[in-house]
Amino acid sequence: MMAKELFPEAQEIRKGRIRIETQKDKVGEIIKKLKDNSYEHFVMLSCVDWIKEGKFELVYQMWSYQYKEHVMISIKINRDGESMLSMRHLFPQIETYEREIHEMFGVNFIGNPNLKEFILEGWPHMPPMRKDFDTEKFVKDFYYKIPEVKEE
Amino acid sequence: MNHENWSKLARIMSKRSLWMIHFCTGCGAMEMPPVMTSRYDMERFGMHAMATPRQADVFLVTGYLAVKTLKRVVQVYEQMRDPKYVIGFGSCTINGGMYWDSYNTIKDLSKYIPVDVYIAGCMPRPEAIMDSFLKLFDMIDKGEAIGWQKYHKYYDQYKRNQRMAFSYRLDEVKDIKEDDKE
Amino acid sequence: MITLTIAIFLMGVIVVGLLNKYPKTAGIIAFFVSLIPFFALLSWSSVMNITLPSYLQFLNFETSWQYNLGPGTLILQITPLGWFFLLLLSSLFPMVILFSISYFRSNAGGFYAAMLLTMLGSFGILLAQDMLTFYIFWEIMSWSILALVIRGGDRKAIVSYLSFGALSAMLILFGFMLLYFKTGTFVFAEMHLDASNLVLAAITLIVSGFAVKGALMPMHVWAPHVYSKSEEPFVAFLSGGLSKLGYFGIMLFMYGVVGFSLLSSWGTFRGVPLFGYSLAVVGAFTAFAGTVLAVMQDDLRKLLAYSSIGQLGYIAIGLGIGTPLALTGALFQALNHTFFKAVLFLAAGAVYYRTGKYKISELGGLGYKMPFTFLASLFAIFALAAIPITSGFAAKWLLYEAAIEKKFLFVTPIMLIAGVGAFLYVYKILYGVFLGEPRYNVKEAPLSQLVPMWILVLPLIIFLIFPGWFVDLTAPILQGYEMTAIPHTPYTINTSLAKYNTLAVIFAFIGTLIFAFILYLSKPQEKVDHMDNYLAGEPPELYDYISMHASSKYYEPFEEVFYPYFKRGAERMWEIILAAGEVFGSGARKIYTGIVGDYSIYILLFFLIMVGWWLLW
Amino acid sequence: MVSIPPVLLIAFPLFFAFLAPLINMVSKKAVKPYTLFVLLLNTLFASIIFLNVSSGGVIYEQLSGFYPPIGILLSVGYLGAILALLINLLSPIVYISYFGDAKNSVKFSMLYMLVTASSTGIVITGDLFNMFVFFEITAVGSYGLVASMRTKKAFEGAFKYIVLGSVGSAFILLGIATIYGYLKTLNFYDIALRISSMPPTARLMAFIFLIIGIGVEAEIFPLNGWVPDAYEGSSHRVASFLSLGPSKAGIYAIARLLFTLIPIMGGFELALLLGLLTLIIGELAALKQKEIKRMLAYSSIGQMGLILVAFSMDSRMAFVAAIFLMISHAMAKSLLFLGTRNYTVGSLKNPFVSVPIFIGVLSIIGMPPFPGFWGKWYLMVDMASQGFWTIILLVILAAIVEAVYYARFLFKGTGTEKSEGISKSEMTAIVILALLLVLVGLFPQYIYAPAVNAASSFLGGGP
Amino acid sequence: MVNYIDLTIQILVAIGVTALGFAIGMLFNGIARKITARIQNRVGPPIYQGYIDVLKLFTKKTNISHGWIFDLAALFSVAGIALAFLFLPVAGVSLLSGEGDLFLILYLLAIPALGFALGAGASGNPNAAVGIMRALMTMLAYELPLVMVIIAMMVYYDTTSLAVIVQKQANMHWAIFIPVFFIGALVADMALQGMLMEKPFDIPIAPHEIATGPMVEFGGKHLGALMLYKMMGIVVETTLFVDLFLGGGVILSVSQFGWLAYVVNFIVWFLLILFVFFIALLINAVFPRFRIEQALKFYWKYDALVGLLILIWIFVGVTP
Repeated sequence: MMAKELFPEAQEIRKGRIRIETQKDKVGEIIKKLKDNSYEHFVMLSCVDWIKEGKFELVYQMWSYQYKEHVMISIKINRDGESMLSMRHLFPQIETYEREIHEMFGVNFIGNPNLKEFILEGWPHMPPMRKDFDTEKFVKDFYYKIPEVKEE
Repeated sequence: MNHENWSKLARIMSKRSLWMIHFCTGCGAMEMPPVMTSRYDMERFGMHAMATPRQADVFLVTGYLAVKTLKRVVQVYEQMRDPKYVIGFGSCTINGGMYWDSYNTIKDLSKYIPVDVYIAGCMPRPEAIMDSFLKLFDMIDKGEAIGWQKYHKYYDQYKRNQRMAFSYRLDEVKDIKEDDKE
Repeated sequence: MITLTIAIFLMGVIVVGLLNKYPKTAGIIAFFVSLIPFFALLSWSSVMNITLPSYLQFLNFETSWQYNLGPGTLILQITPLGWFFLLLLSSLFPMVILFSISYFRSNAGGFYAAMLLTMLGSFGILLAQDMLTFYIFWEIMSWSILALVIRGGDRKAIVSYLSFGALSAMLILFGFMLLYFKTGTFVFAEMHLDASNLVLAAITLIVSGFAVKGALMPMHVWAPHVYSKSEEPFVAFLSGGLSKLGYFGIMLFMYGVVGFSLLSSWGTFRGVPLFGYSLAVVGAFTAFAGTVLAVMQDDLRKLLAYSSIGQLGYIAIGLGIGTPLALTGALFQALNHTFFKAVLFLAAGAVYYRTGKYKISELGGLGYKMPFTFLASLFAIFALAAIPITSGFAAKWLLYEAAIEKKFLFVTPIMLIAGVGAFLYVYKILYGVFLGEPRYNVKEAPLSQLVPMWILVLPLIIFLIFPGWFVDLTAPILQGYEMTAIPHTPYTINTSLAKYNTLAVIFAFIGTLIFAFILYLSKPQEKVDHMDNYLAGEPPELYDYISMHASSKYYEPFEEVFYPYFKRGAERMWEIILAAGEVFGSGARKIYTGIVGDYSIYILLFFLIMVGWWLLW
Repeated sequence: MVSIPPVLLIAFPLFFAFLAPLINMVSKKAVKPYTLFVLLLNTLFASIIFLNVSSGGVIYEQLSGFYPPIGILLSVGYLGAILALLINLLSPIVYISYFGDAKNSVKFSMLYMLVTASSTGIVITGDLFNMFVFFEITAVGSYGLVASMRTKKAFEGAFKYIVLGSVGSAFILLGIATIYGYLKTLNFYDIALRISSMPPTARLMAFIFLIIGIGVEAEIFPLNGWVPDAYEGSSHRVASFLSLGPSKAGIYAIARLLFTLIPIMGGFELALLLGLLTLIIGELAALKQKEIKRMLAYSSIGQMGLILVAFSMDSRMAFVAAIFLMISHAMAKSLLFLGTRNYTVGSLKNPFVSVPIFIGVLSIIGMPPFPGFWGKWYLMVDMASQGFWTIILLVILAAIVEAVYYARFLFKGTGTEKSEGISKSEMTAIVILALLLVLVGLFPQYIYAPAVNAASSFLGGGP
Repeated sequence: MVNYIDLTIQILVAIGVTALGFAIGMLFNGIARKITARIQNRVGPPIYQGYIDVLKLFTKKTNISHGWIFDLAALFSVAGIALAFLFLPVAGVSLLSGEGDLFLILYLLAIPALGFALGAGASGNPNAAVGIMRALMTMLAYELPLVMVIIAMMVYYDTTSLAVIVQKQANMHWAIFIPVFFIGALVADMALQGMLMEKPFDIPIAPHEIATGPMVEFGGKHLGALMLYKMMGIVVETTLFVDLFLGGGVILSVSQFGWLAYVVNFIVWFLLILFVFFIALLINAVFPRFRIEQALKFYWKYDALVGLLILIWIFVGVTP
């Protein structure tokens, strides 16, 4: 069964690329249903920081080899600390994506066993990928402030 | 033959057999194969690629260094035995290169470990690398390649910079000064 | 004096048995009682024409003794061969008892009693001059070992030991009966054997009976279980000393009773009696298979057990070839094996005493915390691996020379490969247990465990420098069999093929060591602990929760290659035989159906058969 | 040396056995020491008779005034004296174990004394019918003893014993009838003299009847169906007593039949065949048996087979071997039965239990310093001198099988769990038995001399 | 009484020849890298590169050590290989080879290997332990065919002493000309490839897999000692091969020509071991690395089979 027949609210942006916008709690069963209908390849989970709307957009992307279709399930959660259910039980690799998003955006995923630090070991500041984090300023007053080795 | 020119002779002889270990952190590793194989063949200078820092003399840092990788680079550098030399490849080690504004990469390698020779270029070509080897040999002859002595002399400064980088904070260094006795 | 010794031993057994509650005093008493055979040995040293220093002249044990016992009379007399093996046992036994004084924390009374009985048994075996005495003391030794195996409390060990012990006892008994039928007397001296098939059958049975105790290949199945499931000091004495009695029996009967000339009358192969050649082939196979199996073990005691089986195979080869060179080699290997195997098992005991672990994969890095145990076992391991700087090499060298002299083209490569195979499991012990990452902070083994280990290492050093003394030591034995000792000086042995000069090796080695030391002193060095190690640059804090010890499943590629060939092994063969016995058993038990009616029918049937048989016949 | 009429050995315990109920009425507790005193006295008499016989030779005693063909004649030969001493020496020791038991039934003591007296009687009587009478008393006494446990198993075992025992005694009666029909005499030596005058068929029939009848009591192969159940059902004390008295008397009767009564042509080959069959089947059956008492029962059958093989060798050395085997079996088996009352894991922890049991097992398997070894050694030597290699092989195989299942038995006892073990008195009994085993083993020459006399006199057809 | 003059001369000769051995070893190291480079169409380091490397290693300012057992490795490896060299008849000059025989040499080769293994074990590095396991298994693998051929040779020449074998091959009766030992030489050459740890069998020192295996923690002077051991090992093993099959380089008999014979023999010996080493280098430059089970199976299946053929051939040939 193609994605469109399954979910009437799916819009087809162009041939082979479908976008579904839903709420936070319906994502789990959508992915499950797609997974059973030969959408077995979970492409990636990404996060977009809409700072003006004050929302994070989480996009779960799946691909079906049979129908050659790319489905994007996108949900919006507000930026200040709203947590999301972990989809780890459906696809194991989601755990790493969620871990990265947790480190880079600060989204908390309930049910993910190891949300510990991933790339930035011992990063004390706020998650760097958020729009309100000014990298240039950080670099200017951290890396360049580290003193040269003075040879007296 | 008194001690002074004996060590001079030793230095001259040892420069003809510098064993190399390289930490391919970034895209510089691609430049090493042509240097080792038939076209340029660094073995002409007696340089041989070694697998462990214990056996190595010269340390090639090729490419940008994330803070996490810096921790490993410092560990390898400290495991090498004196006299040891460091060659920094490409602009990333000089001033962060195209990652100048990244929150995660260090900007200047010489703040953390003493670097003897820098090779400019966003990944220098093999000829540049061979030239840097010759430059290193001259410095060793003239006794200028004293990076490893600098590391001992200013050990606390280097350690302070390293801890600052690892903890991503400038102020953090003050309270744990006393435990750092070389 | 011999009656006094036996009486003191028996009283010792009873006294020590009762002192179960206080192991320390029992151990000390057992130690003093265990010194008596050593003094007996010294007093009889005139047999080996060694003149005693004056202050030891007071010992005058009489050399022979008879005890009338109903029909048979027990005849005990000291012979050069008996003296040699008594040297091995009586110097090893006190050390083992000294070790076990501090080893046991509770109920050690039974242990000392059984050990004294074992020593009494072997004391009698070595002096026996007739088959009845030999058999009696052989059985006393084997069932006192059974008592010790029961203390170990492992089902497989007890059942396999007792069934193989009974098998070997009955083989020997059957062989004795054949000889008695042939010669009409039990005493070795009076037996005049001729080259009939009956005597050949008897000797084969007797030798195979002894082969069970010496753990030759098809009959070795009991050894790994018993060695790995009993207490360490006992296993050190069992594998170090008692397994030699099997070979003492083989040598006594092959060369003492039957004699080389009679042996070769049953056909020879290149000057070596066929009987001996087959023993050599079995020995070679045992050496090879024992070594390969030893490499594959993870349990330290099992590994030492199989290595012991392998090394004993060498002695069988030496006894098989039968030339003076081979016999000297075999006896030298027996001496070495006694001491280095005892040291290794005692070291395993000390390791168990401190860490309570046996598996090599769980041990590691004990060499730093237990340096003396490590050094003693290092020297024993050098002797086991036959490194030229130890006496182990001289023994194996003699065996190789003997094999080449007799042009054994197929046995010698197997021997050499078994020798090289020894390096593999030897290093597994060294790395797995002593070197590598220090994982336990334990104290050094107590002094009363270290002293015996180091005393047992001494003979390996003495005969390292002067192998010639050993050849003098065994010359009287060879004279007993009308063979002349091999030409030798105190520090060189030369055979028809080549020369081995120990002093040359030692001085050259010292010279080169000095040269290397000068090189080594060129620059200072700083000690760095195992945390500062190259692990692809990983930061040190990772090391404390990942173990850097690579000793579990150490020789996995080796196992992949050899396991298919050794999967079945001899153990299954014996299990099949036992199963067959059980099938008969169940058949027999079915007869006893438990219903009275059947039994009365049996009686009726029996009556009819009897009458029928009478009518027909 | 004061000489005691042998009849005292039988009459004395019988008399006091029937006196026991009176003592019981006087005071319940006095019964046990009283019985023990009686048994010890009997042991004293047996040893005096043994010394008289070994110094003076066979003692005859005429009972009730009539002359031999009619009157009962007691003839204590060398073998008879040894066995009498054995039975009477061991029965008080086994009885000591009864002190620890809470139960105190006077009937048990009465039966105990009765069976001791009757089995001694079998051994020293010279008259066939008299032996039959004593057989009956032993059998009846044993039925009572086996049933004394009053459990379901005990009654089942006793029932089987009664059925087969009565079939056996019927056959003995038939045998005696045929003999008496032709020879009009019941005295052993009289029968031995005039047996040739019987027609060969009648002689053979008598032999068959007697061998079946006595065979049941002597646990020979086809006839010993009752043994496993009887031993398993009876209590440990009774089982050890059974393996002590009645079974020894049974085997003695078989020997008497083979050597003196009817030495027919194929007699020894038949006995050898039966012996070997009993040995092999007994040992193999024990191999599979998991339950301790049944295993020991099968092992007893095996030992009986071995003794029969020794007797059937018909040579002096084998006869001596048989005597040693009997002594070893009596002591060691009773020791094992007593020692394994509630034999569970860990019951070998207490040295006073584990060492005697270990000695018992070693003596049965035939390990050197114990009588079992001397028996097997002399048997082997004798068979070797006659060259019966197949039989030696079979005996050796049996010994190996024995070793295997005794190893399992010993292992069952090891372990560290706490087990309540056995009572103090049983412990003293097995320690004394173990000491006896060690003494006989270490100094066999004191048993060897009388055994040789017994062998030479018995083989000649004499007492 | 041993006259001391003769003894001192002998000692001096021994020291001289050993020093020569080490020098040739270092030379061979340079030659090996040069030839491999030239095969790979590279310029390659100068011939005297070996000397520079060793000097550099011994002039390193700081050295680390993991305890006295770790240092033992450096001592035992250099001492052991020098000891093995002393017992080898080198170009007819028998230093101590009269005192020991071929079995002694085989076991003397084991001392440095075991000492080196001890040191590697003491370093506590898992790479080292895996490396040693592979080294010991390779040794077990190549030992079987090698030992078969050696025993066949011993039985054929009816002696176990290498010096006597060399004498018996005097004036061009080289063993390699005998057909059975020609095949034997092939088998032994395969084993030599394993002994020298050249490419197909350099499993223990696999730089890409286990970071130079046992030598992971060896730096500075320890690595210098091990380099000396490796270089001297090349000389010892090739000399062993030359002594066994190519007459030990003895062309002119010393009695007739005196000093000239010594010089000529040394040159011939040098050329022969260079030739043998050259074969090994050719194989080394071309072959990829075996896995350890493949190496064991290769030696114990194919090589040992040929060894067995040789043994049977000798067994048939030699009169009982």
